[in-house]
Order: sequence, then C-alpha cells, then structure tokens
Amino acid sequence: MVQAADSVAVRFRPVAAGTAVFSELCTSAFRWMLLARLLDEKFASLYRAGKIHGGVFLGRGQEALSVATALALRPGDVFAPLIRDAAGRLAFGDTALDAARTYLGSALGPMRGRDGNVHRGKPREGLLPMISHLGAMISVVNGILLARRLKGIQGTVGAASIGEGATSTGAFHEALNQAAIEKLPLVLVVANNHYAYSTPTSRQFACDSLVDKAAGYGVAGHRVDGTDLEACLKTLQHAADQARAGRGPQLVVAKLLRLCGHGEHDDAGYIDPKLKTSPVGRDCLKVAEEFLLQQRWADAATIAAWRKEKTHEVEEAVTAAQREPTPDPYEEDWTALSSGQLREGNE
Amino acid sequence: MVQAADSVAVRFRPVAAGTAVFSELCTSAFRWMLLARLLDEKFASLYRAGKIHGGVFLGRGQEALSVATALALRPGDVFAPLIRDAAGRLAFGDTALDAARTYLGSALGPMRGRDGNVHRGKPREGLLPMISHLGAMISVVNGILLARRLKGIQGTVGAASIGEGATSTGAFHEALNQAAIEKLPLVLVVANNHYAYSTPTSRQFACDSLVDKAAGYGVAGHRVDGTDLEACLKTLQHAADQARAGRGPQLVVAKLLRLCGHGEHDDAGYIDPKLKTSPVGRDCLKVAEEFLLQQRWADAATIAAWRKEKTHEVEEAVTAAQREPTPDPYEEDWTALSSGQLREGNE
Amino acid sequence: MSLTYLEAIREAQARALRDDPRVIIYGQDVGAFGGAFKATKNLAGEFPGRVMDAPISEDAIVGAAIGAAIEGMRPIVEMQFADFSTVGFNQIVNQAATLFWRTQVPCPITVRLPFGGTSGSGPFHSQSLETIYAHYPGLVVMTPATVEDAYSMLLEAVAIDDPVIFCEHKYLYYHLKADKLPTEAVPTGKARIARAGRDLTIVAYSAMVHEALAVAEELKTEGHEIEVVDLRSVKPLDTDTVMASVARTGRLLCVGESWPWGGVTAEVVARVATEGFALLDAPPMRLNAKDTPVPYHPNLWAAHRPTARSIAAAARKLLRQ
Amino acid sequence: MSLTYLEAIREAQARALRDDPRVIIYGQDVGAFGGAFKATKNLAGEFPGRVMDAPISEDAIVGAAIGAAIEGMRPIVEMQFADFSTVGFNQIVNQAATLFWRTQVPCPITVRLPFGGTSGSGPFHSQSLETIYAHYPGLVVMTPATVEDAYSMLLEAVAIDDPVIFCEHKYLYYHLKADKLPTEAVPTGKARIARAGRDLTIVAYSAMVHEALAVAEELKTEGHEIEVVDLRSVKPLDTDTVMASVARTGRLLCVGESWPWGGVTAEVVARVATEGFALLDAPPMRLNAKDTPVPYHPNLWAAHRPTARSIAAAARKLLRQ
Ligand SMILES: Cc1ncc(C[n+]2csc(CCOP(=O)(O)OP(=O)(O)O)c2C)c(N)n1
Ligand SMILES: Cc1ncc(C[n+]2csc(CCOP(=O)(O)OP(=O)(O)O)c2C)c(N)n1
Ligand SMILES: [Mg+2]
Ligand SMILES: [Mg+2]
Repeated sequence: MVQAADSVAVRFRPVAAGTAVFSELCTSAFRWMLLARLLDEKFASLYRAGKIHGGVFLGRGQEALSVATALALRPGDVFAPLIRDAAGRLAFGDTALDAARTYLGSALGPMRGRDGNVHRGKPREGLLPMISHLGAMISVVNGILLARRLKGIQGTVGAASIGEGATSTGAFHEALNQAAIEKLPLVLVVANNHYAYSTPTSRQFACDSLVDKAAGYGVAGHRVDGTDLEACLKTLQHAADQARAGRGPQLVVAKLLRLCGHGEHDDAGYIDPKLKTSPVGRDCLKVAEEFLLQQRWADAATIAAWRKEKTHEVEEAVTAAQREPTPDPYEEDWTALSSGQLREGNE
Repeated sequence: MVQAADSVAVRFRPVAAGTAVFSELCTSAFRWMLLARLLDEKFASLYRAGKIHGGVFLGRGQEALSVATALALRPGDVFAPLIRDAAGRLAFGDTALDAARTYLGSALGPMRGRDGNVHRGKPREGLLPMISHLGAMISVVNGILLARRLKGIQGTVGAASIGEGATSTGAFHEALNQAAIEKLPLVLVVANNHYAYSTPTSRQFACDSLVDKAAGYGVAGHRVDGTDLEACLKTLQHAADQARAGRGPQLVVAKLLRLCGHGEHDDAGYIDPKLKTSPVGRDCLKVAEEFLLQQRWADAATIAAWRKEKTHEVEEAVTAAQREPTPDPYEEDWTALSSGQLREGNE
Repeated sequence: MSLTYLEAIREAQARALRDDPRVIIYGQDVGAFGGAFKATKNLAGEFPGRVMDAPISEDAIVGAAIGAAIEGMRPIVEMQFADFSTVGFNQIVNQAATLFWRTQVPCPITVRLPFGGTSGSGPFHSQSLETIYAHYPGLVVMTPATVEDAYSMLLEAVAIDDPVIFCEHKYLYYHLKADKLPTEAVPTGKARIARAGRDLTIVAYSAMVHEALAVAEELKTEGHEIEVVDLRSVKPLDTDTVMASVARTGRLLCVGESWPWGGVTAEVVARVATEGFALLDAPPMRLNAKDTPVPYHPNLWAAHRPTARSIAAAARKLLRQ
Repeated sequence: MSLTYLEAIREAQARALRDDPRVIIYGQDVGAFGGAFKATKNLAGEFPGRVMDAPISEDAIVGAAIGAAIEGMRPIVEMQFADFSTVGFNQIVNQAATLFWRTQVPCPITVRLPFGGTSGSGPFHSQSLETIYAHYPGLVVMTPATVEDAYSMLLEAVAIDDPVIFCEHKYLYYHLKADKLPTEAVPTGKARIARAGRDLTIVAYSAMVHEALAVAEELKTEGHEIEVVDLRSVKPLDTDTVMASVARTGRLLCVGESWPWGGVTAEVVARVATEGFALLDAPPMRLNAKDTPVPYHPNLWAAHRPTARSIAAAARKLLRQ
C-alpha cells in the first residue's frame, strides 16, 4: 500500500447521502434539476442578449440522468461531467455562482476567465474540468481511482458522463477497457440523446443498444429511461453501489432527448419530430414534477415556492458574477508552468 | 455511383479460389504455411548470424490462421497483414523474394531499403504496408472498401489482421465501429495468441472472449481454433462469404500461441508453460501435416518433396536478394512528397 | 455578388465535387446539416452519397480517407475544429505523410482544419496547429489569408497528389469578403507580396496578414513603407520571396499566431539568418502568441495573440534600429 | 562499477520509487518483463504493485497517469517507443499540459520517450519528437546527453510539478557509459558547456552532443577550438548560456536530429539572430535530419541524420567565413 505525501481528495460540499429516504432523495433531486434548468435558461437568455462570449451548452431534458449520477455519489467520490451536466454538477457541489462566473468570465471564478462555459471544475475536490476532446476524461477518472486504491483508500466511486456520440471515440474504448482490466469502481453514464450535434445514431453505431457493449468489455450493463427521475435515481444508485462493492465498472445507458440545440446557436431543426412526441421526448423535469405531485411528496404550492427560490438563486449568482472583475491581461501570469524556475520569458 | 478516374485495384497474383475442392485448398494452404515457416526460419538464422539490420518478427504457430485469411480472399480483395502474417502475405501474392529484399534492404525491393522487416506492401495491389502503430490499418481497409462501393465495384472483401493486444487500441475500436456503421465487407481477424509482447491477456482485457465484442459493434462474431488449419479455412471462408454477401463486418477470433519470441531478440521466457502444453500450444503446421496425412491428401514423401522445394525457394530468394544492390544515399531522392514542384531543398 | 472566406471554401468544395468524380467529403455533421460552420451547406443534397457524416472517430476518419485515396479517390476530411485533429494525429503524420515515401503510391487527401483564435472560444477551440504538421515530412500545409486563396488553394489542395493540411482561419470565415471568385491563382508554394514597401518586411500568414496590413497602413501615416509578405503555405515555405523582400528592405519582422517555441516565425527567421544574413540591416524580430493555452476571455485573448497594436509597436522598434 | 545510460535510467527510477511513495510506473511490458529495453528491470519485484503493465492504450495510459497525478501521485509513463506517443498525444498536449494553467492544480507526470534513430529501426521506431512537444505550452522537454544527466534529470523530471517529456535516446542506451552515478546536477533549464572553445559554438542536445564532441576533437587537430553547448532541456531552452557562448566565439552551428522544419535548430538560431545578432561574426548555420521519414537501411540512415562527418564539414565551412 502506498502512502501519498499529500492527500487531496476532500469533497467541498456534501450531497444528499445515498441512504436518504427515497422521497427526500427525489425531492432533493428535483430541486437540483429545477435550479439547473433555471440556470441554463438564464444563460440562454444572456446569450441571446449578447452578454456571453462564446457558446452556451444546455442540459435541457437531461437533468434527471445528470442529477441521479451526482446523487449516487458520496463525499470523496469523483465526477467528470460533460456539457449536458448542469444538474449533476450542482448536485455534486458546484455552485450557481461558479457556473455564472465561468460563463461570464469572472476573474474570481474557478477558471479565472481562462476557460469558459462548461469547462469548469475543481480537480482537487473531485469535480473534473472537462477538456473538449470527447472521451478524454474517463481515463483521468480511472487514474484517480487507481491512485486511491494504491493509497489504500477504499469505497471511492468515480462517475463519468458521455454522450452516445462519444462512444465512437478511441478514448472511450481505451478507458472503459482499462477500467475493466483494473476492475475499477467506475460508473460510466452514457446519455443516448439520439444525436451527436446533428448526427443521428444510425451514423454513430450499429449495435442494437449501447448496453450491448458491456459484455465486450466484461463490465456490468444497465439501461434506464433517462426521462424518468425515479428510474434514473434507482439505476444510478444501484450502479454506484455495485461499483463501490467491488464489482468493477458499471456501464449505464440512458435513452432520452436533448430538448434544445447542441448549443444555443443551433435550432436543432434536424431532430426527428417523431422522436419529440415519443416517450424519449418527454421533459424529465415535467415528468419528475408530476411524479412528486402524484406521490404527494410535494404539492403545487411547494413547487412554485421552490421555483421562486431557485429563480432568485440564479439571479443572485448572475448578478454577483456580473459585478466581479474580469481578468486583466496586465495582471495575468502568462505561463502554463507551475514551476517558477522553469518559466521562459519568450514570446 | 461515382466513377473514379483511375482504377487501381488489380491483384497481382491469383490465390487459390474459394471454390476449389477443399482438399486442394488444404494442401495449397499447407504449402504456403511451409514456405512461410521456412522463410521465417531463414530470417531467424540470418538474424542470429548478424546479417539483418533491425528486428525479425515471426509468425511461427500462426500460419494456419494467417493463410486461411488470405485464401478466403479473391483477386481484387484487400489484405492488411500484421507482423505474424508471413503465411498470409505469401498466399495473397507477396513473394519470398520481396520478403527477403525487405529484410535484407535491397534497393530493388518494394520498400527500396526505406522500410524494413514486416513493413512491406503494395497498396495498389491490395496488399497494405503496415505502419507500426497497432490498429491503424483497419480504417484504411475501410476506406478502400468505401471507395469501391462509391465506384460501384461489388463483391470486394477486405481483411485485416490484429493481435489480441491491439484490440485495446482506440484505432481498433473506431475502425470496427466505422465498418459496422457503413456495413462494410470487412473481415477483422483477431489472433489471440495470449500475449502482447510479454503482457498476458489478464492485463489486456476483461471480457470472457473477445468474440463477445461483436454484439457491441453490431457485427457478426466467429471463433475458431487457430491451431487447426481445417477449422481456420472453413471459418475464414464462411466469414468472407458473409461479408461478400453484404452481411457487414465479420469479427473472427482465433485462439493460438505464438511459438517464438515477440521478435527474435526475445526468448519469450514469460510464456506460461501450461499454455505451451495445452491445445492452444499445438504447432499448427504439425497439426496440418497430420491432418493431410490422415486424410490421405498427401503422403510423407510428398510432404518431404514440398519441404525440399520450399527450402530451395527460400534459399533462392535470399541468395538473389543478397546479390541485389543496397540503396545508395547519393542516388536517393530525399523527399517525402510526390509533387515535384513542392519539394524544398531544406535540410 | 459578394462572398465570404467561408463561402469560398464551400464553393471550392462544390466545384471540386462537380469537376472531379473522385472527390468525396467526410466529417462530423458535414452531410444534411452542412457542417458546424456550414462549409458544406447543401453539398450532401447536390452530390448524393459523396458527402458523408462521420462518427466521432477522428483516427478512423483520417484512416478511411487514406484508404479511399489509395483506391484513387480525392477525399476531403473536415475536422470540426483543428484542435480535435490531435486525436487523428497519428493517421495524418504516420500513415498519410509516409505513404508515398514508403510505397510510391501517393496519398491525395485534404484535411481541412478550421483553426485559429476567435473571441470567447477558449483553449480547445482556438488552436493554431500548422507547426506540428509542418514539422513532419510528407505533408503540405496551407494557410490561406484571403477569400481568393481560400478558394483557389483548396482546389489546389484537392488536386495535389500529396496530403494537404488546409488551415482555414475561423476568424476570417465571416470577416473577409470578396466580390468574386478568382479564375487563376499563384501556384502553391509561392508567397505573395500583399503590399509592397521598402523600409521593413513583415512576413505573416493567415489572419496575421490582415493585422500586418493594418500596421502597414498605420505606419504609412508615420512615413514608413512596410512590405507585407503573405506566406500562403507554410510548408513548402517560399524562402526566395521572403529573401527577395528582405533584400529590398533590410529589415524582417515575422508574425505568427501560434505558440512561440519553434513555429513558423522560428523557421522564417532561421532561414533568413542562415541564408540571407548579409541582407539584414538590423536584427530580425519575431512575434508570436504567448506560451500558454489560448484563453477564453476576450481581455486575455486580445493580449495573447499578436494584434495590429503589438505588431506596430514591434515594427516601430525595428524601424528605429 | 560502470553504468550505461540505460542503466542510469533504471537506477533513477529505482531511486525515485524508493525515495518517494507517490512514484508509480505505468507502461506496456514494464512489469515482470522489465520493459522492452529493460529500463524497469526488476522494479516490479522490488516495488510490488507500483510498476504496472498497461494495455496497448496510449491515450488511456496517459489519461490515467494524469488522474493519478491529480490524486497526488508522481506517475512515470513509459512509451514503448517515442513514435507511439502520437496515439497518446491528445492527453499529453491537451489534458496534461493545460491542467495547471486551467485549474492551478499541477500535473506532475513524467512521460519517458525512448527516441531517436538507431540503425535498422526504420520510420516508426526512430522518431525524434521533441519539437512537437516543445511547441505546446505547459510541457517541460528534457533531452539528456550523458549518463549522469539521464540519471539526475529523470529524478528531476519526477520531482518537478509540471508534466515532463523525457526524451531518452535509444542510440545512447548502450553506447554511453559512466563510472558512477552523480550526486549532484546542474538544475533543469540550464545548458552545459560540454567542451570549451573560442572559435565556433556548436549547440546540440542528446545524441548529437557526442557527434559534436567528436567534431571538436577532430577540428582541434586542424587548429580550431570548438565550444560545444549541450542544451540538456530543449524547453525551457537556456538562451543565456547559448548567447554567452556565441559572444565568446562569434560563430554558431546548431545541430538537431529531428526534421528540418521548425525544430530546435530553428528556435536556437532564431533566438540568437533576434537577441544576439551583434554577437555573430558570420551567418549562423543549422544542420538537421533530412525531410523524410527515418529510413530503415543503414546506408540511408547514416545519410539521413547529421553525423560527425557532416557536422565537421559544416563547421569547417563556417570557420572559413
Ligand atoms: C474528439 C472530438 N471530436 C469532435 C468534437 C466536436 N463535438 C463537440 S460535441 C459533439 C457531439 C457530441 O455528441 P454526443 O457525444 O452524443 O453528446 P451530446 O452533445 O449529444 O450530449 C461533437 C462532435 C469533440 N468535442 N471532440
Ligand atoms: C500503438 C502501439 N503501441 C505500442 C506498440 C509496440 N508493440 C509492438 S507489437 C506489441 C504487442 C502486440 O501484441 P498483439 O497485438 O497481441 O500482437 P502479437 O504480437 O501477439 O501478434 C506492442 C505493444 C505498437 N506497435 N503500437
Ligand atoms: Mg448525443
Ligand atoms: Mg498477442
């Protein structure tokens, strides 16, 4: 067993524990979804108003799956979100303020104006900052899990999100295979939203279901209706439990639809209207709301109050971020190296 | 349908047709195997004598699978062999002379001393010259098959060889998925010889059998005993027929053992002795010889005569190659570009 | 009629598809959608079966293009952003670039790289990668700076028997316009005097040509005649034209948008210093982006890459020497 | 006791594993087998669980190393040959190299690249890739030329908080020997005067240092005092030491084994030309490999890369100017 000199893996904010009563988990999940949706909508409106530099990428329609992934995790776990993971990020411990700071380029945000939109993260706190190259984060999660094992830390789970399009990358394949060989507690969540940008699944893969891939890697496979919060919470919880119990990587494949463009510049005119009216086209937030009402875990007034509260939270975050300083090129430390003595002045 | 200006795909030497009587196919296959084995042994002895620059990589123990792959192909088909494919290359139309020229660096060989050992090929004749990066040849085969389809050429099959270790590459994954999406007539032959250099399969993959991967790509899977020529011929013929009939990519997984080092510099001390004495450790050449004898398709005298004939062929090829000029740096055209007008003199 | 740099790229592809049945296009979202930047708009409809959507598999995309080229086709690959070509890198530099040298069979593929910085795009959608491709033998690396060159050089890229890395600058996509498409062009491998002058040579390529031209205009008011050389392709690099210009002006400033270590500016300055030392009346100068990833925020981005302002400052300094 | 360059690399890893529990090694065949070149011989046995065989997955190998580094480890990755790092390229240049800049969390990984030409190895087992890595911000690129540096710089590479590309030359593996391991070393980023002289500076790195030293020895008999600067690391590049040497000699010849376009020689010559123009008594010169893949045949290989012979010819020419 290896003892690392500095132990770094302390989660910065606890999420709802996996042991919570299911009703509480559901309502908590719903509230994160609501916050994510409202935050996304705010970014979209800022984008339309020309207030955001660069693109805006939303998780509309994917909040249930995303939040379920994060809520299956515990303090100390690791999460590598992707572009549609507004809800999961928040539930994992990211803040609306840091989201707003990153989109608005605040010098006080975690990326300090260096990186934008969905590329934020705090690696030391288990929240990995995605690079854009699809598939590239999964092996990084593997490395953290491997290191934990070497350090004798037990019970960590690492989750990584990916779209169905990214299953075509070599990086996805190498990483899932690596996790399988090492029997790592990786939960790899594939959101099959039927499109990769404009590309339909028929141009992306030829297997019946992406879950058919699991056997080829020797990992467990799970499928879930990504529009159904209840199903997502249960499936992800189960997958995380299995991983935590030492049963190796878990491949979770969810079916759903992105209810927005690839980015806010895209009207998504290519989406098959039939899909929109089919069950995968349901809005998971509405489905979750109806479920809560039906279960009587919340009434309409409560939900309205939550909405108001979250709207307020979003407004506050954005207002605060907008008041913050933007980065100053003259103050900027123009180096990519951490070792001061190795910096060159060359331009 | 696209008409390409220059049609290039003419095979340079016909192989035994798929329709031959099976006994003829078997004896023909055996003779290629014998030639390959003797040629390999000659290279090994030249290597030990210090007559070869660089490494020597043999196909010992893998001749049955390799030759079966090539013999399932027809004139006009495409073959991307790898390092263990001495037998398949020869059966496909490569010559012992070109093999010797490449190993010995003759200026008259297909690689003109620029590339060596197993890296030879003649792309215009359907024999692809491997680059070393594992997995990289498969998508090139796909591209040829795609182009054939665009040109309206029907009935082409493309075969690519790969070791079990190379199934861990992103290139393998992307290419097999691409072939599946395009439903290309690709026969992808995985020689699971239980080691990638020194690395055992337990450090390479975690699925039960590599054939389990087929479903995850939506392609047909076949398994075969790679030490059994009869089984190899039948399985590969079947796979090629299926591909040719438009049933998409065929993944063939063979079990066998490499009966030599990774290269001739390697004593393969890491190979589990139990594997050597197990059925996968059988020498396919001996198995094939016994099969021929038992079927009475050849008698011992005939086989001895073949051996003599092939030994002679090998000696002639090597002697000829050794007499040929080596490349002359002063005559060498030091450019990597084909467009004369774009060459720079810069050094 | 007025055409943007982006539209010229679309038109060149339309013409290549029309004129040559061997041409195909392969890349993510290039089909019915017309590409992330609409560089292949309507082409899938106009040329059925020849403009194909690819999976997110850059390695296999390039590999398949190479195979198709071996089979006599003329594939154009669109990378969604130049930055993503790093996952198709191996096939480009080790398979495409070595094929002719190894086998005498040419590999006429064109890899289109939408590259370069735009405000707000950040470290993974802004990279300038001409340097890493130009370093490898066997590749032609084009960096058109004008609408006309975007059009005619892309046609040349498709016609050339060697693999071409076609670096098309995203900043120029909408910023540049021309009245009509050219009917003839300077051959590939030849640089262009974008503006004649006698006091100082600024060597640039792609988007930086326009910054350099703005500087020339500005410094004219200060009484200086700046010559601007547009390299057009960085490999081959037209040393002759650069040298002839430096022979006229005696002063060299080379500007590139990529990172400072070992890029085009190093190569140009090194060539002039080694082969044209006596032509120089003052030390040559170079200006590159800063040695960090490309920042997202406009404030930082504007300071990261060379601009007319920083180029003018360098030019003034050099003119004083 | 006598140690080869290769053994020094093995010893440095053994010591790093011994001294620092955070160090792990990951790569193909590095475990029980001890690596393709035996650079990790016996280490898996001596440090159970910390020297791990990897699948043939260069992308995931580097990715996992980055993850382990985030978690506080100090991973050493062995690429079986530098040439294969092109399939792990993206993780190196876009994930490892950007991590600190983006997040302030350092990424202390060491990627060992057995690189450079040896006779008979051919285009895919001979490449010199320092240029493509040095071009990217966020990486340190080491190129040790001696047994002592192979040892001490590898230890430094592991200790440094930034990702290090450790280019270890396969030709030097067995050709170089030293009596003992060093107990101290010049800091990273500092070049070394490998031989003092006053007539001409040859700047080189890695295997080319020894060709340059042979030339210095040879030209001594002709009455010339050649100074040889060993860069040690090409990024950071110690311009100060180079400049000081050129100030002494007035003449610069820079030699590299990689391809001619935009490599170390371009960067060194460009820096000297721009910052030390007045120091030069003659035009600087550069010598690189030829602009083709590395040929397999010894006849061609010997003509492809610079050798003492071609360097001596260049040096004589320069001394006459
Ligand atoms: C390696 C790589 N190639 C291309 C891209 C450009 N790109 C960004 S998102 C995207 C589509 C992703 O589709 P999918 O994985 O299904 O995720 P979704 O957007 O549907 O959530 C593409 C092609 C990229 N980011 N990385
Ligand atoms: C991408 C890549 N990484 C590493 C290597 C080095 N290498 C050459 S052969 C080999 C082992 C191959 O094993 P396998 O695929 O099982 O084929 P086998 O040698 O057993 O026939 C390795 C690791 C390589 N050629 N390409
Ligand atoms: Mg998708
Ligand atoms: Mg194997």
